[in-house]
Amino acid sequence: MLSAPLQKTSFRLLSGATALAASLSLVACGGEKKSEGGAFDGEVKVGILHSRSGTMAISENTVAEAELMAIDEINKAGGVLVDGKHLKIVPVEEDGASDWPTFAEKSKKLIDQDKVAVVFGGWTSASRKAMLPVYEAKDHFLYYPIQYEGQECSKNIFYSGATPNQQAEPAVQWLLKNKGKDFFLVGSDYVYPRTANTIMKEQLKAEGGKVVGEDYLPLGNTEVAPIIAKIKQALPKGGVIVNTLNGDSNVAFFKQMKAAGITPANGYSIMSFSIAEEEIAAIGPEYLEGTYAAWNFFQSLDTPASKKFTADFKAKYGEKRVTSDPAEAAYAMVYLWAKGAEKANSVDDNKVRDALVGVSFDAPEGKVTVEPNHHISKLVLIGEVQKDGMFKILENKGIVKPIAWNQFVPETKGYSCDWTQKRPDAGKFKM
Amino acid sequence: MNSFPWLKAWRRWLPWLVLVVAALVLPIVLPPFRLNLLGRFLSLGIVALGIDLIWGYTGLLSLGQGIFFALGGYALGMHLQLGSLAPGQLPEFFGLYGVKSLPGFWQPFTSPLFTFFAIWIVPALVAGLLGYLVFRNRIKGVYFSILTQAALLVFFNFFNGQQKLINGTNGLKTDTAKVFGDLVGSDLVQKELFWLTVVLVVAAWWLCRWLTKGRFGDVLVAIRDDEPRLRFTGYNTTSYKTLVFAVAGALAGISGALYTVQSGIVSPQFMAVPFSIEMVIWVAVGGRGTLIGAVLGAVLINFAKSLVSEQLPETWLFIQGGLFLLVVTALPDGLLGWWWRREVKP
Amino acid sequence: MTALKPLLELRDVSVSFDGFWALKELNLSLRPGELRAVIGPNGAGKTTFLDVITGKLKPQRGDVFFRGSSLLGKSENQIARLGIGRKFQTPRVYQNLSPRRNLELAISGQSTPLQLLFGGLDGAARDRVQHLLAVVGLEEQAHRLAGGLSHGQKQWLEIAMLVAQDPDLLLVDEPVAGLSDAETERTADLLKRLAGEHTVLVIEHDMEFIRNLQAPVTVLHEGHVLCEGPMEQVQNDPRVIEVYLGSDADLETMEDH
Amino acid sequence: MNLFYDTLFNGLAIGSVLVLAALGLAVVFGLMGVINMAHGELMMLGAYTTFVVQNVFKAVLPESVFPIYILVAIPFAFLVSGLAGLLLEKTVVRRLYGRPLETLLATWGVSLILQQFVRSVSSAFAIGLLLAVAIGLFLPRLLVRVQLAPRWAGLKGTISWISAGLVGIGVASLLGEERSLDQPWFSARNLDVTAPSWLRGSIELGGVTMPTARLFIIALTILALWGVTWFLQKSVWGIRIRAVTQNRSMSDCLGIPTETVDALTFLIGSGLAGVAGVAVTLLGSVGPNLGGNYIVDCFMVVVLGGVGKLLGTVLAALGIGVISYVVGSGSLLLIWPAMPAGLNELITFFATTSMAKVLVFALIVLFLQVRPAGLFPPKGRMVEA
Repeated sequence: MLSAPLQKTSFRLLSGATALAASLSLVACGGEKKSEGGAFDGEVKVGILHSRSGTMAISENTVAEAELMAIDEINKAGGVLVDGKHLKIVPVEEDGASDWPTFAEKSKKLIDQDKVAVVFGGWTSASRKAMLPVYEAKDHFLYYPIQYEGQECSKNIFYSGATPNQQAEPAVQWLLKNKGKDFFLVGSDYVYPRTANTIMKEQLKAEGGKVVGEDYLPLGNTEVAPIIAKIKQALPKGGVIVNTLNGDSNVAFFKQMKAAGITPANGYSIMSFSIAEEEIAAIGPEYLEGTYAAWNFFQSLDTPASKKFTADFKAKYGEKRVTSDPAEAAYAMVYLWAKGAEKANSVDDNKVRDALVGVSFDAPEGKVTVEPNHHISKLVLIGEVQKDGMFKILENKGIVKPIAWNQFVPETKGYSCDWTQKRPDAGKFKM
Repeated sequence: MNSFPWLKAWRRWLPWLVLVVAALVLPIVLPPFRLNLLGRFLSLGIVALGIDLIWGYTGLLSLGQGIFFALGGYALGMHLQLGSLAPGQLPEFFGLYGVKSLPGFWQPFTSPLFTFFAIWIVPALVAGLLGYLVFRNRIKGVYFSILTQAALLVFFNFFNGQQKLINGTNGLKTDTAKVFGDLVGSDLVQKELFWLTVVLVVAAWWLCRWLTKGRFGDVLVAIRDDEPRLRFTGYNTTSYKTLVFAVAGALAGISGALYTVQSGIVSPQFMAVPFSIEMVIWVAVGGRGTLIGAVLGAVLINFAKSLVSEQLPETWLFIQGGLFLLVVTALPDGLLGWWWRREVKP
Repeated sequence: MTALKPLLELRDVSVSFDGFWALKELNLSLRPGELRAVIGPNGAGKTTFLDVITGKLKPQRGDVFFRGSSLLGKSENQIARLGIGRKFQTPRVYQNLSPRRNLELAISGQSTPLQLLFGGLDGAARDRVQHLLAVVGLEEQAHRLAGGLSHGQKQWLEIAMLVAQDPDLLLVDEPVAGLSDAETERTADLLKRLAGEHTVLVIEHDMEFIRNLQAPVTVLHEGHVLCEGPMEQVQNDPRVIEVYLGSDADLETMEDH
Repeated sequence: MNLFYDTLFNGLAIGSVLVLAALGLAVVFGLMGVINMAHGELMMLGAYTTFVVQNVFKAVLPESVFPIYILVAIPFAFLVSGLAGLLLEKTVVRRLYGRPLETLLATWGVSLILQQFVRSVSSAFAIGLLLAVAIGLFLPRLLVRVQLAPRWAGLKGTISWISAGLVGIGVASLLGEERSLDQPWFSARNLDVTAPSWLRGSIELGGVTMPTARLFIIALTILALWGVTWFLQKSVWGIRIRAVTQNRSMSDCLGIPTETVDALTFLIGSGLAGVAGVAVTLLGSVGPNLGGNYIVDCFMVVVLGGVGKLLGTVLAALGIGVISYVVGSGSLLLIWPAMPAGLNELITFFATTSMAKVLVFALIVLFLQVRPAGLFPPKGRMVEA
């Protein structure tokens, strides 16, 4: 296989290539491979499975880049030290093509064909849900870096993004305390916004807020006028809007909200869960200034680790690039896996699984630790978008432990997940 | 060339040889992952056969075969979701949306027999109804294509948005369901499914051949060549078109069901607009009106896609776009048409 | 003569395209077994007139009767099943089928999908196809694709298809356009033979051909019947001469048309 | 009443985007019978042109003129998309006249290529591409004398294009070693097109909030409609275009250069797509997938409107706009709060943007049962050959 940077360049070089040319170039580049990596005692293959084409490529490219950057850093520092051997991490990249079944297919390929030790991948919950049965059936491992809706606790997935109690719930609490009680929920029409909104509705019921409206937009749809009309009907004098839109729809949403006068200046507090620095740059800070977001990492986080991460990322991928929470979570995830492997003294996935719980890493956001429910404890931040597209941190709630099964939703209330317990229902049991 | 009859025979039979080898030799040689891919691509050959029937023979370019493909997949997916449950239990995802009892239209899918029929009858009925409403009004040509595409988008929106009914975007997973005590995702069941696919591809091919070789097939070709003329001869072309569209729908449903169990998931992505247009290009590349070309095209292009996207995902769209241009400009009869072309001096 | 009920009757048929009246209160009737020629200058509404009979166009006003019952609201295929066959102006054969299969489709008394799938063609029908192929001289080409036939061969094939269909009423639109003189003569003979047993309506520009047919002539002009009668009478009708050529020309030059 | 005006304005606003987006498609389809599946991608090119114009204004010109960049972008977008369309017509569509289904597939192929093109294009890529096109056009002339077996002869063009492509790729790869040439121009990301501040606010009129961006689009739509109507009815070339539409061979005989007319029609249709592309930057995201978001809606407008008249397109688009808005926003519930429970539930079920689309399609299919050829069906003997 190609080494990562080479393969990366060849994507660009050969854009427009025919399959024939592609195979030729593979032969050509293949020759150079052997000249590097002499200092290692062996290799360990890992899968990188994100959408490099299609709608989601916009977001997932950055995540894949952050993962590749972590792999590079680990390799530069001598690779993974297992059993006294320095193993070089060799990423095998696959394209999920923004298509959930393709994610499942490529997972099978990485596991069966490439025999990777672990797969880092996914963005949308739908893609994770599509991959999950593959990893469970083959008892293999997926590391998933994106904040998500929770209500899941698989033995075969490590989740390095936020659960609702590390993002949505503190955000709602903060909004209730500082911004108002009337909430309008807007989201893309798929599992994450639907589930996240279900949770928030229960939370608002419990904590004295009120849901005045709820609407969903098909993924990729840009005609938001009906939603804006509903918001105006429901919140004529301002209020809280929680936005779980994903992808392209956000651009339309914010452009048209601004035009319709639903702005912070007019008494509307808008909180988004899928708008990070990267998205702000694409939408234009003018439209977003004064809105809020809850994340576990902001580029503006003022710590040495954060600054170093951003500086390294820019050095590697260009001055104009920005870092964001998903990139940070993906970056930390690779390190956590490497530390887990070193602790287990093996790259065997089941051994790493057992070793990984309790492993800590000084991530850009701070010290994160893998918890027994396969999620990680994370820093919770609430920020406000500034003119320059960066966030001003309004509140830092410190490190919060993850809760997989939501405690506001009646169906899952009282349930827990702990994979260190040797019980058959460790994934979901009554506390 | 006529002085070499064996050469002519070779030209005639090579494509068949390729398929037989693919079906008989590759299962022994290929590792499980690639074999699984081959099984899936062969099952796509069935939907391609349906497209060849309606487009290659009858001249109806449907850009909405994904609807029927997905319906077949969903029928089987629903059954598998229910099959591995204890009585009274609900598929897990319903819990996420607070659904307490099984929606009514799920009930019959507990029955394997009902599911067996639903896989092909439901898509056939939907296709038949849609076809009847459209053909009855003499809507044809690009209008028909665009309408089928719009119908596709509508079905996509509907399935994508109905979390509480059908698990929305996530689709239904099949790998962890059990058939005869084995996991659907296990190598054993997958291998069995491969052989089932081979058998069904042959059966579907045979059905299409039977439909096209006689006078019924002549009517289809006549509809493509000059439909009004045929009507003036006394044929109710609407019924022919509706019937053949329904047959293609049924084939798509079977194809979708086989594809679903071999991919481990059925999702609204099966109804994505580009996927249904891709199906058309499999047929065009293989060779319109050759039947076997449709299967060959489906397998070849999907393998190419799989290989290219492993190495250079960014180039696939260029290649695919180029293929569309190639088959309409330089290779109108597809690979087989080109391969079987008579060597005559122009 | 008048004792027989008309086979086909058009009563006050009017068709308008966006305000332009292609047919204006057209009246016409055909007796069973009659051979009738229809002529008229370009734009007289000849093809529209056939479109109305065969169900392709629905007239805004008026009615069409076939064997005493109205054809309005019936589809083309139903009308064809009732026994009205049509040959088109430009030859329309199924290009991607062989002449034999073209004829087999036309001859088939069976027209539903199930009949075609499960019923075969009987021996008599096969013989008839073979016979018709011989009549139009296409035995050699019986297995080539019809798209590769010459123009004349296509004309003949289409006429053969019409005959194969065995309708009571044959509507023949310019059957001899592009045919050689000998072929034209044979076509005229064929049509004359068909008349009697069948009713035949021929639209043609070729005056020599029409004279050969020895049939009564109906002249259409601007969507209505200008005059009717034997060829000689029509030829000398001043109104006909006027619409064809202006006032002072002679009808004979129409042959160059 | 307020609600009525609000509904009317919003329906009009949604509809006018559809009119603008579908106008070029309807012109090309109506006049040439060609469905251009790459229409959405031509809109995307218009939007990317807006992005480039915006950046040029930001970088080069004084800040005081920045607010008018959007006006400057309109003619540029028309040109860029129009020329792209012209190229498409000259190279692909021209060979396929009279084969509408093939044209549909070919233009879909082009749309895929255009999507990936904006993602991948870098300086090295562009140079390689230009070279490949030059060679591809030139090589067949050299090969004229080369005799091939008939089986291969038809593929001569393809083979030379593939070899030209390989040379282009080789050159692009070599140039790509230079990092500055290897930087993608746009990449797969969404681009930030920020409307000037005067298009970011809104006007209150009679209790209805009218976003200026929407008003701008409505005005632009009216202007485009007026322009197209004027061009087709009054200008020399417009009259020629209509003549060719009605009777191609006759026009040919009369000395109308039909090939030029085809090219011009396509150029105008594509250019209109570019203008629509400028307009949608005010509303939504600008990225490689922009076209796909609009194209199916445009098709629905064309199907519903029929091919005869532009008025059909306008009415169809406005109709779809108003219905989508009324259904999607659940306005019916506000007008009639006390409606029976069953109906209420039904309306709530459809009162999301995605379900509104489902309903609108169902209505269109029902409508086509009554008027199969759309609002304004073409009449006459040319309808069905």
